[in-house]
Amino acid sequence: MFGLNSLQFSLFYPVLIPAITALVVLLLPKKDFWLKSFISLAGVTINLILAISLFNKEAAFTIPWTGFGLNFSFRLYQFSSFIILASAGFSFLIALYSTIFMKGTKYYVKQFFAFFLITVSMVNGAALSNNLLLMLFFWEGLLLTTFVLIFAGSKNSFAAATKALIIQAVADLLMTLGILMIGWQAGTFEMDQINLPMNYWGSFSFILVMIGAIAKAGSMPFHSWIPDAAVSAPLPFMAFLPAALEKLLGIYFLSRITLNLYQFEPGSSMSTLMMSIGAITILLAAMMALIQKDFKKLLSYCAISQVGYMVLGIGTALPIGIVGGIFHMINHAMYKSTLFLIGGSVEKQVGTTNLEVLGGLGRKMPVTFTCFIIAAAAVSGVPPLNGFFSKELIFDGALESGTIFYLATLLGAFLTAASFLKLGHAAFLGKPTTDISNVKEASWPMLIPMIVIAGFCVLFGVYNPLPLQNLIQPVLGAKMEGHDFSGLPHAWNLVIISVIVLLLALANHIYGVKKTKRGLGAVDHIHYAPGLHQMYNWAEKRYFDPYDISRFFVRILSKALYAIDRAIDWFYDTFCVWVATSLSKILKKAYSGNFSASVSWSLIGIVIIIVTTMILM
Amino acid sequence: MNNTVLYILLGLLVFSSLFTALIKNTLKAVIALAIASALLSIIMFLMGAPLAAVFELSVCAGLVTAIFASTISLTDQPNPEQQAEKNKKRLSRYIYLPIIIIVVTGIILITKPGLDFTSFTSTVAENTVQNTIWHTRGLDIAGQIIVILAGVFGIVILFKERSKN
Amino acid sequence: MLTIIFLTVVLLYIIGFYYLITTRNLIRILIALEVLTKGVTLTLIYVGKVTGQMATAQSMVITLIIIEVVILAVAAGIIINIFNHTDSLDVRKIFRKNE
Amino acid sequence: MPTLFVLIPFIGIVLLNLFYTQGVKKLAFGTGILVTLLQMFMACTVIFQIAGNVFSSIEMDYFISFSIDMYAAIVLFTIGLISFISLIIRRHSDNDEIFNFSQLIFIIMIGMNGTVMVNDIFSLYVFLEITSVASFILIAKKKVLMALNGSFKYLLMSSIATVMILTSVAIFFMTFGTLNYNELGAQLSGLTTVSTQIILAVIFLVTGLSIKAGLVPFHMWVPDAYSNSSDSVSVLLAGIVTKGGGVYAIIRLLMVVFPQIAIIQDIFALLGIISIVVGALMAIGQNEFKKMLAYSSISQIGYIIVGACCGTPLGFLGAFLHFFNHATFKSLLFVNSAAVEAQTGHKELDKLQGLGGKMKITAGTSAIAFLSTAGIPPLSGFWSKVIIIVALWQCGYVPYSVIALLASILTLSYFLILQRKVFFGKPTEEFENTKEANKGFITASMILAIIIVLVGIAFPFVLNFLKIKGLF
Repeated sequence: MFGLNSLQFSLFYPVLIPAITALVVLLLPKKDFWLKSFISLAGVTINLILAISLFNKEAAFTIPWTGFGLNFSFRLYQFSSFIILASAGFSFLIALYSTIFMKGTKYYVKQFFAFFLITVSMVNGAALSNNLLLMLFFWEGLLLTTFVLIFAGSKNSFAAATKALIIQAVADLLMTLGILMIGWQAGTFEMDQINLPMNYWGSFSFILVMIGAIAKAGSMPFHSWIPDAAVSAPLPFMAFLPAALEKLLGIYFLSRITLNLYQFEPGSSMSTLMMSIGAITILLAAMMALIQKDFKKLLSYCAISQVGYMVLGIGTALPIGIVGGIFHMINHAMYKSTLFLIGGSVEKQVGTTNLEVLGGLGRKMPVTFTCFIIAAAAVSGVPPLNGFFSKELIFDGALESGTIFYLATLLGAFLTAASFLKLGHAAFLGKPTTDISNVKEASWPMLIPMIVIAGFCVLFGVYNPLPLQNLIQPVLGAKMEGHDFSGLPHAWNLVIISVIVLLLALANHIYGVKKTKRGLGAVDHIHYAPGLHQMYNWAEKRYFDPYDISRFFVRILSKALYAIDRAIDWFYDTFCVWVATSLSKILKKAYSGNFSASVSWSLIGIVIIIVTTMILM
Repeated sequence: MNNTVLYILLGLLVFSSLFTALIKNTLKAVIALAIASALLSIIMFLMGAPLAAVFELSVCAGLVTAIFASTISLTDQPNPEQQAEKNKKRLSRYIYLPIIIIVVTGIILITKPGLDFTSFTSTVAENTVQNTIWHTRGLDIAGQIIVILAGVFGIVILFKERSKN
Repeated sequence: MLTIIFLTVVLLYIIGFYYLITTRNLIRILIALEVLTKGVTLTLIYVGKVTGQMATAQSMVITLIIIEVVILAVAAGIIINIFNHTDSLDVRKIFRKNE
Repeated sequence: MPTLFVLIPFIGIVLLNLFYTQGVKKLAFGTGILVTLLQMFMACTVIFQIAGNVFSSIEMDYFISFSIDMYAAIVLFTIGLISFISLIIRRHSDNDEIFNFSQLIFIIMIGMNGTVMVNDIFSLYVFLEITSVASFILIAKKKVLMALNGSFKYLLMSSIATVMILTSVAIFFMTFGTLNYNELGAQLSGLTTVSTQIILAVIFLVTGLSIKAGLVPFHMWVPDAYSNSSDSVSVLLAGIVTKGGGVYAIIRLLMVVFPQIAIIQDIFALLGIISIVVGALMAIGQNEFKKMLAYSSISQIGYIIVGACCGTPLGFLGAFLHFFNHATFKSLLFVNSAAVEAQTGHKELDKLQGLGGKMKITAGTSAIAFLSTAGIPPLSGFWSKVIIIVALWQCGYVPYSVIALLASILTLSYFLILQRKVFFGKPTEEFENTKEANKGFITASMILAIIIVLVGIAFPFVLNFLKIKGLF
């Protein structure tokens, strides 16, 4: 069909099958929960099988569509097949988890599953498309699904959903502009034909496109919707989109633009810009994560700070940094979704995620606790888990690019470790404030995804050549010549420094616990440190949230514009209508309807036509 | 000589047309129209179009007059008093017509506007009327058949259901 | 010759249109249309004469006459139907009754 | 092939009259459907057969020359489609009259097809008259006073048009000795200076056709004729009769006979713009469903004329696409108005309210149609309007293109008024028991709505196809 062979045609399946399943789910009656979840599960399973079968294959085709550079062109190659496989794996596990989690909740189940599947379809489409405009279509589709999925949480989540929509829409608008500029500069929208120099206009479009990519990944300053969504959206959503799939897609596109679309050199101003964004994101988000008193919010701030590592790693433009960034992306997706899933089971079993209340769950939920330990250790960068290796690579790249970035990453690692020690201590050890005697271990369909992903965390750490040599290093292509970053870290002195940082974090934790006698208070001495305290207060009051700042300004602006708006409104509503109706009345009078009037009108018309023609001649 | 007769006939044509407008009685107006038709058919004959002249005479002077007459007889006239009152107003509306006619006549006679002609006497003269009608303009004949068909339907539809009311 | 024919045709048109606009009797409207048709017929015949293509002109005139008669018949039917509604041939009655 | 388009309806008439019995209704309906379907099929065949440039056409010499080019084939298809829709509606609303009705439809089809394919100005007049006579009868057939009034007014205006057209025929014949389109076009393009008498002839001709097309200021008969005739007839009239008769002939003449005379294009572009604006303004003030649609038709016909007046291939393309689109969506709106009137018994917008919940299909399809009329993407009307506006911009009528763009806001506004009054809100007590319209209306409106949506969505492919065929 369309002159494609079967492999080329099979590229449509990852986009079509989830979408069709979603339609089926939407058409199902409201009550039947199990059928819906079963069908969704079947959809993602097929998607997973497809992704495995497509893995490491090469195929590409282009169907001309309209004449404006928008072609229907898909390209499957090493990187995109890897993204599709990862997203398929995550969506399968999270769908499995959701079947239990969503049962009997107040959430809109049907919409959740349907848009879950559409999201999978959109991510696959965006990863496969080789045309920037086509990709933009899928990219914007994700905007919609994000909105609906947050909205599926409860009726109160409308504000959070709108916030997410607006922030991402602004970023996407900038990205659209950037893509149009790329098309103008390169004369094509086909990704594999673009290789732009980083000149004046090139830098400009690069910044615009980069904003789109890092906003999708959730970097600062486009992050502020994630903590809000964490509170109101269903937890599987958090594990699914902000923790896993959006990171995958955002970082995928970021690597594409840095690796393929632009001639992105180390040491260039763009590289410094990206690294600065990364460093600031790491530090600020980690600082915010440190003081959170809610399981989900802490995780979401931590997720933002980890994005900083990826952006910084890719921003170095050095092979080691890029490999580290991409490796960190997949690692982060794994442990952060595990953590969100753990948060979900805690919420499901205990009924709350407030750390002030929680405690001592370690004994009640041993499997969950074990998974938490693995994931938290991975996120903190404890050897020999996967997070350790990817962070080491980024540290290495950062040190090569500038000492200040290295210091920022180290400080970030310290803060991350400290906040997770606090989180683990508060939630799973210590004494609870509520009655947890009836709390049981979560059921197996919820545990399996956690265990599987945690297992992968260990596997990717202990045997890191598997992901590095098979998945990530081929992506860089020619840049990788002569390098191999798999196996043990090469720079032992950096490892020693990281370990010292981790030990410092532990020491800090012990000091804090001793001082306040409880796990949650472990970082209070930082929280209430002079100077920082005021800053934290302001941050909690959202003085630093770009969304709220702009909302404030927009409100002033809107008041100022109100008067003008009224005038314009009057112009349209009253004046234009008045003109139109009165003209209409005049015309109606001129047309009296009887025969002689119509004949005379036509004759007058003819005479006028003849006279004007004669004059014009 | 020939031209003089033609001019007189043309003058009569205009006058009888004017009469159709000015005359009070509708039936008389129809008769004036029939006279105009007859004059036109003579003019056509003099100009060398005998076939069309016959059509003009039989159809326009005959059939059309019959249609008008039957229409008038089917629609009763309003009573004569009203008619007379109307006619007084009626004439006043037509008072401008002769003036316009005189002015236009004057203008045209003075300016004598010229027109371009293309003469084909040598090439096409051989064609007889029958040949032309049936061959070069055969489509029009087909059109006529269908128009007549439509007219038949029209008369059937418009007159037939009158009895129902 | 040309001037006279031109004059006649123009006068016929003027009479026809003036008549058409001023009259309020439905049948007289039709008569006015007939007057206009006379003008057209005369034009076509004269054109046929001066260009020497009298055959074509004659066939056109015949077609014209037939079509006019059919239109006239249909118009007469409509007028009779209107008369059935308003009991009058006055144009203004149609609109007055409608209001 | 071209003769078949005229011959098949004629055979239909003969057949019907040969087998005339009292129970002839089914036969009449069946023959009508068959003939219209055949016409659509043949038009499709022609569309796919024709290759090469715009002016390549299938011609035949016997009898007299008929010719079909790509555009003519599109128009023929439209004629078949709208006649088909009209027959379906008639079948379900007023089945008693179906015998005479289908015969008259055949006559109209003969007239229209002839007008479309004809190659000679006088024959154009003959076929126009065939269409007109049949239309007079169809309008007057309802025998309501206002219908008779509309019919008579149409007749009157049409006779004036006859005088105009024949005068110009005489002048052309006198000047060039021929009436054939191509020969006239060749002779006209050979002229160095265009004399006054030719300009006069052209103006008379196009003005006569404008009367048939209902352009402002010759539009007086349009609202009366459209709004007072019975449902199926108004669909037919709005869909094709005015356009197939007047508008198509104007475009064809502008395209083939006098593309060189720029002043005519200027004048008629101005006329078209006036029609657009005046039609839209008049539509705002109407309180009757069908009258509003009638004025909207005037405005949309203005778009077609303006597009054709550009004289560029893009302009003609836009004009013909709008021709087809307008036929579909305006017919759909007339079908909807008829459905509303049949179900509630009201014509006036003020008396209607909240029918959206009661007549879902009617409301939905009319929303599609009006969005398409106002040119909202991705419906079909959007594309043709865009092409027309772009063509206007390209050929230098920049202010016209701006006005055309602004007028679509007017279009949107009057249709919003209509929708709000008729379909939105809560139904009053009077309409509590209103039901959906009958099968005929629903089938017709669904068919048309599907066509509108499909053409809109598949438009890039349509354009591509036409591009391959070399239309622009």
